[in-house]
Parts: sequence; C-alpha cells; structure tokens
Amino acid sequence: MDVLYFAWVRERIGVPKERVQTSAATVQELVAELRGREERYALAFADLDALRVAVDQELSEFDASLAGVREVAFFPPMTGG
Amino acid sequence: MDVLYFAWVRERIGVPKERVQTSAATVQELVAELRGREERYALAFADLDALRVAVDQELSEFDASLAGVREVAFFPPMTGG
Amino acid sequence: MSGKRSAPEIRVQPAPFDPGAVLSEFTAKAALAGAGALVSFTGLVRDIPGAETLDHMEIEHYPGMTESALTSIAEEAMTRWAVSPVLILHRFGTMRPEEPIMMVATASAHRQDAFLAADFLMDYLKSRAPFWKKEVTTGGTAWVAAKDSDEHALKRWSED
Amino acid sequence: MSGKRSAPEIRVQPAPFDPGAVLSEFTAKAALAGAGALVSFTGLVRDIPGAETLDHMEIEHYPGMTESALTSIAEEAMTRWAVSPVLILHRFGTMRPEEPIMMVATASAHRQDAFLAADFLMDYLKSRAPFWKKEVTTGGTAWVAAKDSDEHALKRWSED
Repeated sequence: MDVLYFAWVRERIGVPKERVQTSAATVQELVAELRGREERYALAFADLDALRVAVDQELSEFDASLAGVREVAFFPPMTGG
Repeated sequence: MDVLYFAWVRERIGVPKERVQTSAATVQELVAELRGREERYALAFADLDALRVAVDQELSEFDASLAGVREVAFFPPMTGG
Repeated sequence: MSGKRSAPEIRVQPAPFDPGAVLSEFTAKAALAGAGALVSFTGLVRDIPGAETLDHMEIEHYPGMTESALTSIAEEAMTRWAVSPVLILHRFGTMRPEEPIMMVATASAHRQDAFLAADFLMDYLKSRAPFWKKEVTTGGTAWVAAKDSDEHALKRWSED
Repeated sequence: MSGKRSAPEIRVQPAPFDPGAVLSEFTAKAALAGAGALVSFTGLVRDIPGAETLDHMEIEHYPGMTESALTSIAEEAMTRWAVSPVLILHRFGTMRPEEPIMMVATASAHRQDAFLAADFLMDYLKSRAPFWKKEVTTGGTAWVAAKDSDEHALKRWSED
C-alpha cells in the first residue's frame, strides 16, 4: 500500500510517499508498525491527537480497517481557506 | 414645510412634492389635515399601517413632533436590496 | 486588520455596473488595509416566479435621505464588527432582468466579522433604506410589496 | 431559481487569480440560472500580526483528495440550501502578502441561502479540505497551527 505524508509529518519522516508492505488490519496497527521502524517515525507519530488520517483519500478514524485499501495518508489538522 | 411622497403614495396623490402651510404639531396632526383636503389624500392615507414617514430625512414615528421641521416624507415600506 | 478604518464607500447611481470590477477595486483597497477576509453580496434582477414575464424593474429612491441612510447602516456595521473597508452600491431607475441591482462588500481580519457585517447590511438595507421597486411585466405594472420576512429579519440583530 | 442545478465548479491551481474576474464570470452564470442573490468570500494573504514580517506563504495540498473533498463540501452545501451555481477556487504553492489565496461563491433565489451556504463552505473548507499553510517570515519558517475556533465552528452546522 502507498503511505503518504504531508506538511510537518512529511518533513519529519523525510519522504512524501513510500510503498509499505504490511499485514496491519487497521490504521492504528499500521501506526504501531511505523513507530517501531525508526526514530523519525516515532517522532512523527508521537502524538496521534495532533494527526489526521485519510484512507483512500477520505478522512477517517485511526481505528479504520485497511482491508482492500490502496492509499493511506497522514498529516496535521488542515489549515486551508 | 415641504411634504414629499414616494412610490404609490406619490401616484395616489399625484405630485412628488408640495409646500404645505400647517400648524400641525405632530406628523399625526399633519396626516389628519391632509386627509381632510381631498379624496386622493384620504385614499393615500387610508391605512397608516401601510405607510412610513421620514422627518427631515430620518425614519420617524407618526407621533413625532414637527417643531422646526423642514421636510416630511410619506411612503410605503421600503423594498430595496 | 492593521487598524486603518476608512469611511464607508456609498454609491447611489442609475448606471449599470460590473460586480467583478467593483470587487477588484474593493479587494485592492482591502489588501492595503491589511484585511484577509472579504465578503460580497450582489443582487440581480430576477424574472418573477410564475406566468408573467418581467420586462423591466424601476427603482425609485429618496435623494439625500438614501445616502445618509446607507451611510448610517454602514457605520452601524463598522461599530458592531471589526470591518473596514465597507462598500454599499445601489442603483435606481430602470433595470432589465439579469442586471445587477446592488452590491455590498465587507473586509475584516476575521471571516465571521466579514460575513455577519455583510448579512446585517443586507437586512437593514432591505427595510431601512428608502428604495421602492416597481415591476413592469407583460401583465401590467405593480409596486413590489414589502415582505414580513424582511422586517422580521431585522430582529436577528437586536442587541438586547 | 429556475430550477437549473449545475455541478459545483472546483478549481485548484497554483496561479494567482483576480477575484473580480472570477465574480464577473460567476455572476453571468448565476444570472443565466435565474439566481438573484450572490455571495462571495475571498481570502487574502495577510501580514502576520506582531513583530515579524511575512515574506511569503506556501500551501501544500493532497492532489486527488483535494478535488474530491472540495466537491463533497460543495455538494453538501447544495443539498442543504437552494444554491446553484456554487464555486470553490483554492490556490496551492507560493503566494505573497495581499495576493488572493482562495474564493467561494454561491447563488440562490434567497439571500439567506446564499449567505448560509457560503459561510458553511468556508467553515468546512478550513478544517476538512487537505491544505496546509506554511509561513516564511524574517524570523524563520513555521507551519500554521489549526485553530480550535475553526474546529469549533463546524459544530454550528450539525443537523441534530
């Protein structure tokens, strides 16, 4: 699955997008896997309250299922307008 | 004093403006005087609820004083915008 | 807002106008004043719902009082909300379907102030500025009746 | 409104735009649709209040999701109020102080529908469309923090 990062999440992790092989069943499980990878991931995912997630380009909750999902994106709260 | 009429009040009375010699102390008294003049005035002032008044170009009530007033205008409720 | 507060811009004219041109000019003025949020309202002549076809509309006004009433309404909005600049433009005379009748614009540092002030201006302008609309249709000529809903809308702004 | 209901017009672009030109075009479309009441909101890049001077702003977005999120927000507004046409334009990339960032416009037969729909679009766009602002000032570079007040503003529209 493709995992995308935006704004300061992208800056902390250092890439805008990467391909991730995972058997995580939910976003929460994916976050736990990523956190375990490297310090930069642990830092980016330190406070989930400061993060939002989109699953296949729809805003979702962290307990959302990843079954059949092609793209997950992590980013801070939006500040458009 | 100058008395002005707008919209259908003007059409019923037949003039946009006239000079009126009056000793009326209030708008209400002026209306009573005008009503007594001719049928067209009686018709125009038949229903005061359907009329608004401005005294020296400020929206006013019918019991407003005419002391020192130079211009009174009668018209239906406004429909701008 | 950088604190500059300009006098409201009031225009009362028979000539047609381009809402886009008015907004361009207003935007330049608002940017200079340090505003980040601009709201505009534009009213167009609409066809009358129903069977009759509107040929044109005529708007009568009360020269002298019109300008002072619009200025008072704009100044009241500028007192209630942190908006500057503020613009009110209203035509009188003859206008055809689809032509712009009037426009208001407000600018602020905060979007809610800009929205509320524009909404307030419209409500007051509808019922407190001396304009009267007459519709000339295929079926005849009629003065537009004031709507109870417009008078009622003013209650939203009472400061009790 | 003559009943014609068009798809919302969504534009996501890096290029600067003239809010007046956008409103002119929108007004022509709204007039054709029989609307009499148009509301627009325009957001400009403001200087940051305080000591630092803003050099420029950078807006990042999520291509693909941005367009679909804006379309959903516009369609929700068109479901809640009798508005058509509806336009949302939002820039991304680099923009300087005083430049327009974004714009929404709504048209209706009724002024309250046009106001409410534009206000709703802005509240949802602020917190639900995937844009992120970064400010580059004389003092450094910082991502703009989301405001609690923006998240809170959404509660106004809950339909309970």
